[in-house]
Amino acid sequence: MALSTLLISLLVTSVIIYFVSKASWRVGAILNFLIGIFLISYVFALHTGTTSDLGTLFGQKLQLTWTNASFYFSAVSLMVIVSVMLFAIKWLDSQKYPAAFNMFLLMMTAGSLGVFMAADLVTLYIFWEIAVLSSMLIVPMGKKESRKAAVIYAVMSASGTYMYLYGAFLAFQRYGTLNISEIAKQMVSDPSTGIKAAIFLLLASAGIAKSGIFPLHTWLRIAHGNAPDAFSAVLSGQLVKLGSYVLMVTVAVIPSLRVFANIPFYSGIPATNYFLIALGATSIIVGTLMAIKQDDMKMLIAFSSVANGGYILIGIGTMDPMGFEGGVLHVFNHALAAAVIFMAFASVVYRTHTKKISELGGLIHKMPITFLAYLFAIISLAGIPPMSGFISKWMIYQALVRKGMFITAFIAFFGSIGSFLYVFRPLAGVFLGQLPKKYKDVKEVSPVMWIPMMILVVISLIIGIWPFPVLQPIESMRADFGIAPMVKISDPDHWLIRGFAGNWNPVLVFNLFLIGFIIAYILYTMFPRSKKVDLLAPHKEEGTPINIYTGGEYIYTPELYHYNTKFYAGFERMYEKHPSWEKVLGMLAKFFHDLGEWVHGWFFRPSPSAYAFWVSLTILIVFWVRW
Amino acid sequence: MRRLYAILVGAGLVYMLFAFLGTISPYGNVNLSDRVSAHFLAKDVNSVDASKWVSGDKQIPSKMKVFGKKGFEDGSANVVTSIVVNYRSFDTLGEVTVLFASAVGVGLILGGTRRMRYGRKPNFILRVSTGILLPLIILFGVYIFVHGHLTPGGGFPGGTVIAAAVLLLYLSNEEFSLNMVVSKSLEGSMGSLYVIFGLIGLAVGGAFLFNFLPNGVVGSLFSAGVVPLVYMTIGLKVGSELSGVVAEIHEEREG
Amino acid sequence: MSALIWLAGGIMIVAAVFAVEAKKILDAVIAMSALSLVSVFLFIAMRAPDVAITEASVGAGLVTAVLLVTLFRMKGGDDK
Amino acid sequence: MVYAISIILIGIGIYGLMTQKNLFKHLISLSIIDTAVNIFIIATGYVEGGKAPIYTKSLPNFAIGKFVDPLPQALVLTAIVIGVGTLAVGASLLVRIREKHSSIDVENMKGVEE
Amino acid sequence: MISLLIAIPLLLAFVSVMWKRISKSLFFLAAIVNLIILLASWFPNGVEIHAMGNWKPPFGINLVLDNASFYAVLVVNAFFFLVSLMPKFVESYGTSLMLLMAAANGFILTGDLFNSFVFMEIMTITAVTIASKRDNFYNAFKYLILGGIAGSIYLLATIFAYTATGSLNMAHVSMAAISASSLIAITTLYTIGLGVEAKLFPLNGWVSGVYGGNDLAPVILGTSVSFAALYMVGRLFGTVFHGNGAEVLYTLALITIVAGEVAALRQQNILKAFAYSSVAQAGVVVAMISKGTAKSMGLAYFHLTNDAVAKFVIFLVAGFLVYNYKNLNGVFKKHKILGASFSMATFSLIGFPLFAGFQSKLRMIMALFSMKDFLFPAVMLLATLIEVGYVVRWNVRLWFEEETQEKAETPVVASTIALILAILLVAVFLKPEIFLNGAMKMGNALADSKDYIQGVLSVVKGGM
Repeated sequence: MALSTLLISLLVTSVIIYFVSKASWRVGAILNFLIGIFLISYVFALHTGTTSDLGTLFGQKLQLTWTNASFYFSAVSLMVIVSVMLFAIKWLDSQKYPAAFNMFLLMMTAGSLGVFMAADLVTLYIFWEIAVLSSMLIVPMGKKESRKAAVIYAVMSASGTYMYLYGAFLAFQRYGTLNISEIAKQMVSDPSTGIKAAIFLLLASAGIAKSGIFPLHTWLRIAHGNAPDAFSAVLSGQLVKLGSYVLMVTVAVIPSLRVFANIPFYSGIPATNYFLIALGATSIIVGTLMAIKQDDMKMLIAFSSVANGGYILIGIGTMDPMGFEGGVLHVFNHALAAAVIFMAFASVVYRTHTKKISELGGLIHKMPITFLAYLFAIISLAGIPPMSGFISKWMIYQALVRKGMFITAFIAFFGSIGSFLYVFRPLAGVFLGQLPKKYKDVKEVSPVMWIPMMILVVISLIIGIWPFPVLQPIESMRADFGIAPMVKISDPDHWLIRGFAGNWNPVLVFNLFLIGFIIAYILYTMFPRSKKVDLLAPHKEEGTPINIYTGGEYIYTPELYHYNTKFYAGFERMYEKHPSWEKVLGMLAKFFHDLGEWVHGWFFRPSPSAYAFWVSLTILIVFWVRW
Repeated sequence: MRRLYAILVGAGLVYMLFAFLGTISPYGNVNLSDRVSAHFLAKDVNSVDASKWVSGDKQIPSKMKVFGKKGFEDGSANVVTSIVVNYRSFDTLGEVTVLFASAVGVGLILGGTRRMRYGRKPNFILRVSTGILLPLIILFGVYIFVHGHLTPGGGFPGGTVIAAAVLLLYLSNEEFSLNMVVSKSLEGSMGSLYVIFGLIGLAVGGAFLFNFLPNGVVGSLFSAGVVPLVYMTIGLKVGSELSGVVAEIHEEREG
Repeated sequence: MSALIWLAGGIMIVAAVFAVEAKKILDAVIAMSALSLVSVFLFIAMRAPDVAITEASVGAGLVTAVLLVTLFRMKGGDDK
Repeated sequence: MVYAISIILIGIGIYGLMTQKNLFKHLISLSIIDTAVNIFIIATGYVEGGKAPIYTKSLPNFAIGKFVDPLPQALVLTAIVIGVGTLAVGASLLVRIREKHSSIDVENMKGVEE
Repeated sequence: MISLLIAIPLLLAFVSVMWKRISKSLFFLAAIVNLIILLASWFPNGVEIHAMGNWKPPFGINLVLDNASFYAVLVVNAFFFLVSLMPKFVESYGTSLMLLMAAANGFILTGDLFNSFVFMEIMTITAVTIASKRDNFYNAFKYLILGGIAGSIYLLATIFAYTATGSLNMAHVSMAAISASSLIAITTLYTIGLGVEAKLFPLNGWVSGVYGGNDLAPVILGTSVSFAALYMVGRLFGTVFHGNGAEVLYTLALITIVAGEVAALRQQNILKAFAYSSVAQAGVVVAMISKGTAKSMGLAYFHLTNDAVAKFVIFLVAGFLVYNYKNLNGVFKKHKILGASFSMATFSLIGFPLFAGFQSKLRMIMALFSMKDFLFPAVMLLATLIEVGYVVRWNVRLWFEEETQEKAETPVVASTIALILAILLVAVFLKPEIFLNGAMKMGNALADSKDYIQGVLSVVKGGM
């Protein structure tokens, strides 16, 4: 099956899925899952270099082509999507619009695959918009705030997209082609730095908007936070990676080191790349600090996505072999971790109907498997060995230190430490601590929902021990892009990842961890177990475990005494009065609204007199200009 | 302040139009031979070679007698009428349509609910003099449009005069109410008739609104082919139409 | 002739200003009708008898009638 | 000079449209502009010493310069009627506006949606 | 044959005053006859003229049917046909609609400047009549006044053209040597005179009131009439004046785009919101026309066609909703088909892939870049960004908010038409040739004034 046939039939199938789901949404969801499985096998069977025509636009061929990068990104995406599809088979019964969800999820899959396959800028744009459109229509299926979220998501995504489009056609105008590799070739020989930089930044802005890099990151909080719970997993785990892909295309497929060789900025990195790195670093700071503050667990992880998008951007932006591989590997790690975390949250919300950390607690006893999935996912997300998340971060640090970018490296370290803080907050607030009484009948979710989580966790763990299956395609990708193709980083023969300041042997590390774990477990079994005490005596009807704090006094605001309220109060106080970028963007939106009000009030609402005035004035101005 | 702005802008507009005036020939100093109307006056459009004419070769005929002669492409002595109803008859069809559209519009805008007379006691003199004048006025109106191709006037003024008669009836007679069915069907049939004249022209002469009747001697009553007929239909149509409009606005609705 | 035209023009301009600025709508309508009537003279002066007749009957007569009838329908309208 | 008169009349009409608050006045101003434009059009067809374009017994011959331009006159005939049509529709709208908004003064009209 | 396009609706309109009851059927008859006539004379690929009363141009009035006017007439009549399928919608406005149809056809087909003025006035008056439906009198009155001013200015422009060339025929005016200052006078006045109908800012004050005031006006005025008006912009500034005065149009159009979209953003009334969007799209089209090449004009009308189809659906659905529901929240849950077509149409408006708007928007941007115009695409994309904001907001509100009201009866015919048009939009995405071929032919015909002049003036006698 040709690539174009595949995508088009996927789009058509999505509409069929809608009608099937109208009859029975479960059948639709199962069909979706089967199609997903098929896609994964399809993707693994494809050979690189397969191309296929989509049609022509204005004499320009629209083409799809299958490269190592397409394979890598498609495989990661499908892993996330298929697990969510499996998850949805059960989870959808809590949703209002299951049929539309199924349809748009499949449509979005088609769009994403198309983006990764696109050989030229317009094809990329077409599938990009399909993915955005369909995901944008899933977002408002959530609770009330999600409607606004959809609008903000659409506008922010569109602002990046349209800048990209402008850049694409700027490139077309200058180089006469839309083909990405052609453009890359011509850009190297183009003498005009200004236009090249403009094209570069305009193209990158789509990725910036999509992957939630600093100036356009605010939609993540509201969209991820309010989208239907399982879909947040796709949003954060997969859709955001479309942005990373576009960033990778602009930075690596267009050989930015060679294109901008005449504007080096710092240790061989051109100013344009450095600008992106600076944005990435800002995102790490903003994402980390904001994530620490959140009480809503989904918004918390949304901000963590901002920070991790920053890591990816920094890694790719350095164009160092180590950094590039680290960044691309981080795509994989973050996709899996974020997907598992959001699915775990979706399971929690599925059972408890709340996503406020301060209203939850102690679910470890009720939902142990979900807890386990969450635990491993955050270990990966925070970058602790032996999970795979560590490896990518380690590679990025290696690159940063080698390039001598100490400020960026420091920010990256800071983000890493910050991530310990914020991932611990839901852990403590949701799974540990006291179980509120109203959740005493909560059960573990059904296997259909926890199996996908566990699969992803296991994959992540395996890759943490033996990362070479993922590193190999990345290495061939790197060779495609010509980033120091001589340098070999992964060395499966010696079980080593070779960094410049030392090597990493994941198997060894895993064994050490395993030994440590076994010792800890032995110690744990040797000492007597703690005893559980019911602390709910006087306030049974509220069901809130608060009496431990009170000395016989009645408490009027029990939620303030929940230990999870203001979890990091001291730390948060340090940056309480931080400037809010969201407010700035809000002001911008308000400015347009006010402008509209003004235009309406001055030109459209008034009496015929005013019309006559404007008509006369216009004639006069035209006359004055032309006479 | 508003007035000041208005005066400024108005003055600017006047200045602009004065500036534009410089681009056209001064008042009274027009050379008709540059314009198409020279051939309307000479009634020799059919004999002009248009492709040469547009490129500057003006084929103005020499002085010749028109009045009382036969055999011109258009037979009306009044050249304005010949333009209105023959050379640019399509404009006139449009014009009739404008009036028709506005009559329909007035009907739709004002129509709908039950009607009631607008009462104002007419005085005696008005009523008596109306009785005497009415036939004369209507006759005058008919005269105007029947002689449209000979003398100044035509369908529109004629129709208006008839409408004035109806207005007079309204003012003089409290009980009077225009029979809407009659006026509407007159209006509709006359309008259709105009289009049908055009269609007959299309069938006979191969062109819409073609003058399919023979032209007589310039200056006689039955001379200008379809022109008098068309003017008659226009006159009746405009008369009934405007009467309808007057009646429509005049009659008051309740509730 | 020229002086007459100027006179007519002057009258028209005065009538127009009056029509625009009059306090009572009725006055405005009458001024407007006067303007139309004087313009009939201009048309005649410019050798356009057809237009003159039409303007006299339609512009001065019918328009005024329609406006007046409208005005009465609105019971005197809103005085400015 | 006829041009001047008509242009000034156009200016007055526009001025009236801009300053007046009564919708009736707007209609009147529009009518003034119409008349002024008509005068302007006729003036473009005037030939010094020309006669009305009607062949009569006393004026039986065709010659350039003897008649004024008949075409603008024909156009004006149409334009006048079009003006009336507009005015009639405007007048009937005014009647209904007065009924609906209880006034035809822009500042006193009630229930005009934003 | 061509003259029948005008004569038949006119004749039936006259007849329909006598038989009010069958006016809707007559309207349907007129629409279908016109469509048949048009299908019979499919794309003439040359200049075909019909001299009225057999008076050859430039002396008499002539109708011109070339690829440009054919495509415009086809689109206009197709929309009238669609409206005529919905008798509930037409109510007692059958006669007016027939007149409007005749006027729009005449306006497009005529080759005479004054004649186009006459038809424009008919259009204005009937449009005002239609606009006054549902007691929308004040806004209709505003439109009337503005239309009156525009008409006077258009007439003045025509007279200036007449004095400069001695003829009113467009072909003759096009080939005549007009002095530069005279040309400035004429085109300035035409810019304003047409600007009102073409919805150029700030001459478009009437739009929101008229489109937002009832259900019939936006559907017909926002599609057919605006197509006719924008056709005339192309004809006059492209063919007749060879792009003179295009810079002014371009500037005004760019301001129009931004102003329209910005004003749409804050609207709470759905009809008005999309009325403003219609203003902005008119700006896009005019700006595109003002670029003056065959390609840009063709793309302009391609975009206009897509926009008109989308707007037809949007206004049809929105009009139904506004006058059947007090609160629009979540109404599409009850009207899935209407909702789906509405969403598809709005997404086409933005230019999302899978819908027709994508094809036109992308092609326009591409063409503009190849003309080295970097400002207009930026403005267009900014406008689209704003458009995304309100389009998504409306869609989300109409689909996902909690519903409050009882279900109103679904209009079967309207839903069918809306759905068919929405599917047409998808079809155009897949196969843009459906509209693009005609539009490009139109653009070529408009840009090729030599052919036009030759076609009109070389005719000795007007044929059928």
